[in-house]
Amino acid sequence: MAVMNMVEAIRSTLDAEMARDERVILLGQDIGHNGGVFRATDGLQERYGEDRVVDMPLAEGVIIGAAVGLAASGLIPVPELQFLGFGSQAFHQLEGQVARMRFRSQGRFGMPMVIRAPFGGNVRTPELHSDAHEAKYANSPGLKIAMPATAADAKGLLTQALRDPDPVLFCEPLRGYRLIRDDVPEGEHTVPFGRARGAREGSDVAIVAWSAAVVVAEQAAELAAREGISCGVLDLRTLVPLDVDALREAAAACGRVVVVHEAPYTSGFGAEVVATVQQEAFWSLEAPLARVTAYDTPYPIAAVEHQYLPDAERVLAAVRTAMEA
Amino acid sequence: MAVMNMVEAIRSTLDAEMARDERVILLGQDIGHNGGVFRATDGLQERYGEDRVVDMPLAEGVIIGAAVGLAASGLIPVPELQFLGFGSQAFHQLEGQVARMRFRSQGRFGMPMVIRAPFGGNVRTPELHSDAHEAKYANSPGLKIAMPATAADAKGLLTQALRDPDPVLFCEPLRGYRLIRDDVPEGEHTVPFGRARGAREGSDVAIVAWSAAVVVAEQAAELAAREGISCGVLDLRTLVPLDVDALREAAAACGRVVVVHEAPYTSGFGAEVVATVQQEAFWSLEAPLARVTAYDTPYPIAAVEHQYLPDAERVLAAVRTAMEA
Amino acid sequence: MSRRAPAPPAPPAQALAEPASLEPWTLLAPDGTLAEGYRPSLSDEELLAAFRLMLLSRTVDQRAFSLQRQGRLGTFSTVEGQEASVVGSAFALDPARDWVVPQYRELPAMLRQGYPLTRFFLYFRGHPIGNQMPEGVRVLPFQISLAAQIPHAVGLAWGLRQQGSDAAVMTYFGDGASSEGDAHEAMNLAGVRRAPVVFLLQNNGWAISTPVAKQTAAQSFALRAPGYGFPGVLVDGNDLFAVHEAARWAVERARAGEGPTLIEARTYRLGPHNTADDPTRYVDPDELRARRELDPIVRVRAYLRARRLLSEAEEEQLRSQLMDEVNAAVAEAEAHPAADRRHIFEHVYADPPPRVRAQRERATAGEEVR
Amino acid sequence: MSRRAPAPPAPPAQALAEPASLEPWTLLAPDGTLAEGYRPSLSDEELLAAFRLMLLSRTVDQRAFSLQRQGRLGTFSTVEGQEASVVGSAFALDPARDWVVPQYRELPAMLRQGYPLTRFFLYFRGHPIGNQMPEGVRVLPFQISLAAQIPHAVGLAWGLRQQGSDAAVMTYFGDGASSEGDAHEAMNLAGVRRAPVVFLLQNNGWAISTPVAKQTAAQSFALRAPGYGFPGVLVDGNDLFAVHEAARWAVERARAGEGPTLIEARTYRLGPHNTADDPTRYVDPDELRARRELDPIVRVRAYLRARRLLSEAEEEQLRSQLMDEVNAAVAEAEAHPAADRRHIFEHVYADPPPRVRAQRERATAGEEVR
Ligand SMILES: Cc1ncc(C[n+]2csc(CCOP(=O)(O)OP(=O)(O)O)c2C)c(N)n1
Ligand SMILES: Cc1ncc(C[n+]2csc(CCOP(=O)(O)OP(=O)(O)O)c2C)c(N)n1
Ligand SMILES: [Mg+2]
Ligand SMILES: [Mg+2]
Repeated sequence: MAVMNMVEAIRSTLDAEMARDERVILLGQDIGHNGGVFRATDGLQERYGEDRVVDMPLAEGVIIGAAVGLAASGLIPVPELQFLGFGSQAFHQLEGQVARMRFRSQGRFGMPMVIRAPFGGNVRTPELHSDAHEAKYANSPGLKIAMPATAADAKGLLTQALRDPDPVLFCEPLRGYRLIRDDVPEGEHTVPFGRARGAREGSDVAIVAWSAAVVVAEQAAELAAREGISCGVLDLRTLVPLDVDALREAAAACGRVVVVHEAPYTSGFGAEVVATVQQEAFWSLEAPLARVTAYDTPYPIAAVEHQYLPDAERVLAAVRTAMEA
Repeated sequence: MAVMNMVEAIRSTLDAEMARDERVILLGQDIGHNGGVFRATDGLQERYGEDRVVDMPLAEGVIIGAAVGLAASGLIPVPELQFLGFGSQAFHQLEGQVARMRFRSQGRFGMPMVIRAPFGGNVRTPELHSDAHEAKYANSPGLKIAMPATAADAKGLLTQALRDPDPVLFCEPLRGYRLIRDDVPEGEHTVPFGRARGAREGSDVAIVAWSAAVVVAEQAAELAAREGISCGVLDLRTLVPLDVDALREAAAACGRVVVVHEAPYTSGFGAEVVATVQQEAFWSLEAPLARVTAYDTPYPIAAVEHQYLPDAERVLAAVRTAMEA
Repeated sequence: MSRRAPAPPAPPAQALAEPASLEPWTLLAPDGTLAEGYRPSLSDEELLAAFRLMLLSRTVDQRAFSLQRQGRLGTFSTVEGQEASVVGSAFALDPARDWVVPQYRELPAMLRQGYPLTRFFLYFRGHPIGNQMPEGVRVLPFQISLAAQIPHAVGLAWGLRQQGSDAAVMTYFGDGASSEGDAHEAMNLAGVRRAPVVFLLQNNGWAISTPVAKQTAAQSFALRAPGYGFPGVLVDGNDLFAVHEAARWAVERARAGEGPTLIEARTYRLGPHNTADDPTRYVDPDELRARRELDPIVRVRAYLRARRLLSEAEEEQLRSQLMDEVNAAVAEAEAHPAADRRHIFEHVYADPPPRVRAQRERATAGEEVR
Repeated sequence: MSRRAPAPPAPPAQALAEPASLEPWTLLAPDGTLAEGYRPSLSDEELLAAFRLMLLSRTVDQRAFSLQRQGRLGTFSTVEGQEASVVGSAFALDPARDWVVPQYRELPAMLRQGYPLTRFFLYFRGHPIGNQMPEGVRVLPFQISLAAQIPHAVGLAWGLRQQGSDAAVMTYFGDGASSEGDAHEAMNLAGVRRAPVVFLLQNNGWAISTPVAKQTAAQSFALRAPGYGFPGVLVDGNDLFAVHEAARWAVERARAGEGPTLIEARTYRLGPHNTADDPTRYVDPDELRARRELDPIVRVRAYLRARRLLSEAEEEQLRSQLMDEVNAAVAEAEAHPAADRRHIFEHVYADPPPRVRAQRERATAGEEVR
């Protein structure tokens, strides 16, 4: 075990997997000589050369589109979107090509590939840099989506993703790059997809979250505990595949569920969680499932972003409401 | 009143609004001389000239992106995506630009604009032409989304959209272009956004749908009636704004709700409907809310698409399950 | 707002740089005669094989069209008129190492790479197996999303080269597709990485009903290439020899590590956009008639006759052979077990996640999926 | 596989067409002397105004940089080194009818159009009003999504013309942004529609840490223009006069209905990409030193001094004026009421749908949003 922050966990995992499998090749904007704008790939070009850590022209469409061809050629590309928000420039390649190539070719061309993409708010980035777009990709069959909330999971899920025969959108919480620090297992460490992590035990309300929102959920659980409300926190870790069993069990155990995420409310992935839980655990529910999310407005400018994103207070309010129901 | 099919209703509405307001200008692939690949704009270029019905180069990004500038110049652009599936090529312009320009400019540049986009299955189109992407746009604040299921609503909602100061994604069901025929009010006819249509009264199960899935819902209701189950059908008409009141009332009236849509299951807009209904009508529910949708797989090739999309039998099965709960 | 230079100078505009030639390169005249001093690189055997493939393509078009009209085949797009462009370029490839990355109108190039004709009919009957290239066939699937394949071709070329291969990748796209951002991003990247890729832009005059004059104001698509740092070539796309020589040159450049080439093959779509299209709405009949005169098959035939490489009787025999071949493929496709519900769920993921597995189980058990 | 022509012919490649000049057009030498026979179109008053704006821009850069370091301003990007390129081009516009469609590094062009400097500071303090152009200011908002503004500029130009205006639209973007599909799609459309737009590509050598050599293999971005059917111009972007004359020519073409122009202004980013960037990781210090020698402000100053249009003392006075102006704007911005929760909900829709309204009510009442 070694205490690492998330960006260190990611960097060291990329390093280890590149050493292990020469087919792994990184591509993205500013990832080479500059080591990435967040230093997630720092030192890797020096170690593995310009052919394996490739600075790309400023065009997300072809960063993803070329990755399709690289995968077809037998490599395992790891394209980086400098920010998930700019994945929209490559949306046609992601949902229409990457996600469907195995299906389209009836198995001839699998797309082993990890698309790394920082996202998330409260770090005062300019417009469009913070957007949480996971729900759009979750409605795009053929992709898997990993959203680690701890440094250990960042390592475990990234390792898993790099060895997965299918494309994985790997979303990294900007706010957590340096702030999230925890014990990361040394050596080989994988976390299987589709297994949520019980981040906290609790019996009254289950708070479901992913990525940096898990931290908010934990803070809220802490506040709730002071009021005598026992909140569990379930970290989904991957949205696709979704750990339906864990959701069912959490709902069954508590009867009350609050989902927290950074994306806008309407048609966010919270809706999927709620819909799934009520399907699976209808008879156990004692209160309406609540969603604490960003609002149905575009991600705002820095001065007010902390009021836009869900915080522990808002989650706590939803927890209280659930308890009163 | 005149009986029209949906494409006729759309064409005549465009015609009427172009005559009424010179600022309305159409742009898209093959919409001019050819009158659109589905003839939705047939004859309009002859009537309004090449400056108001504009054949565009084959590039969805700039069809939408230019519309932003046209709107800023004072016009009311009506860009057509030849198929909603190719909106992915313009996703960055749609979610990042069209949807946010009013907000970004703090009201200086509103984006009056209607993005017309045929979509939907069971018409044996090639890959990517049938995809139902509405959920992705519903998670993109700043857009409105209209999805008519009748010719009359096509007219009413399109007229409304063309007069709306904000951008509207107007999705037209391919399958309905010729098959959906009904009485269309003559003269001025608008349908306000955010008001669902009670397509059928019923007391046991409320089936919620939009666009061509409404037809499937109605068929299922008919089959259910033969079994003595009384199904209401609620046609949402617009997803954003969402008629939360109508959903609450339908759920309260029946206690059982089934949502039907053509998009994949996970993170489809059905999840939003379920999540909203359980929030609003939790105490009225007598059974888990069910979603009958396409599967979590890419839209398949023609030979099996009818087995991929929800049909009346599958909806009926969900209705029965709801009744048994 | 006072003193003004009487004639402010005009900057030296790059557009003023007139390209070497904006006339398409031609080696085989419409009457079947060769350009002065030109000796084809294609051997007589190869030439006959190319002609055979052109005829096969035309035969497939005709047969498939009538099958479509009988409801035995779905909507598809014919190659008619573009056979020289597709076949001439494909013959520059070595199917044992080079790749084809198609759009959807390049069947003969796919066939030459080893794609079985039966799968073509299966695909357009709506069977997913039709888009599965057998192992060893170096072709990516049909691409319906216009221009989306061009970045794939660049990545493929780059990846192959990086793994030590000297393969070239030829990607096809239309005048319409060239307007997509993907085309630009891909060509620019190819220039930067000197990827061994040939961009074979078939300018057939139309994108459905949109004439090329509404697609771009450029005098030739080949002029795009200097903006990416590699050569562009404009060829007569109805001239098998010119297309072939240009493609050959480009493939050799690619193999030699000299990077990409853009070829505009200027040809003409003689048929409708696809079987659902009615070109009489927008194609001038006089223009069409004039273009029919330039049928690329007629041109090669004239050359073959002049060189006595293929008599009328031999061609007649060849045609009937080809018709048999096509009929056999149709019969095989029609005898193929129909696609069923399982095809919805197979090959979505290497190992389907539980939710997809549950959906499959319920669907195939005839039960409801929740 | 037998007879081969000994030397198969090479096709006439369009790249072989050497452009008129790949040297940037220069009118003002680094030592402040004018090119032989050149008489500036800018009057002396205009020239002084342009120089003032260049200095203002530099002053803002310095002040804002230090405010950022003190935590009084968010991350922003300086213009330093590119003042000739931005100001020279902006001075070709008539703010009463022409438009600027910016990326994010063209503050002086926005100021000249009437954007209040206070709003700049508000924007980078994170206040949304900073991106609101006052009525009558013909500027679109700052664009963070690279190249996304280029299609907007084309649509705007087209729309204005269609409504009878003779306005020109100048859109700015970087060497990095030029690689995006949006840049291509927009330029191609502009060619087809002969839209009155000027594409002002500022090649400042870098896209964050990515040097232009990794951005494209093209010898000049100006070579892209012939591929869209309009002229491209390569100018020395550190030369106020050359940029201005090229932009003027392009604006006049636009007004006259002759269509778009692409101008590559070859300049250099002297500062970091933005205040969060550490260019010492990737910029060669020798190169930077050499580039500093070509500071566009120094060059204009030399000319002004030689022509005795502005003495050292006058400039000193001007500088202190500008500093006052900047300080006043900073003070005004800092005195501005802070943004609050309501700014999350305002201007999303003209008339917010019930759900957004409910969210706003609950949020502003301090209640939970469900
Ligand atoms: C991204 C995208 N947009 C629109 C379409 C619809 N569409 C299919 S074919 C076609 C025209 C294609 O023209 P071109 O690229 O010249 O190819 P051609 O059919 O002439 O071979 C269009 C617009 C599509 N398939 N993909
Ligand atoms: C679509 C998009 N992708 C990535 C980014 C992140 N990013 C911000 S600035 C920048 C470099 C821009 O370079 P260039 O266009 O040359 O402009 P410059 O900063 O040099 O003025 C990048 C990659 C972005 N803002 N938008
Ligand atoms: Mg074409
Ligand atoms: Mg730059």
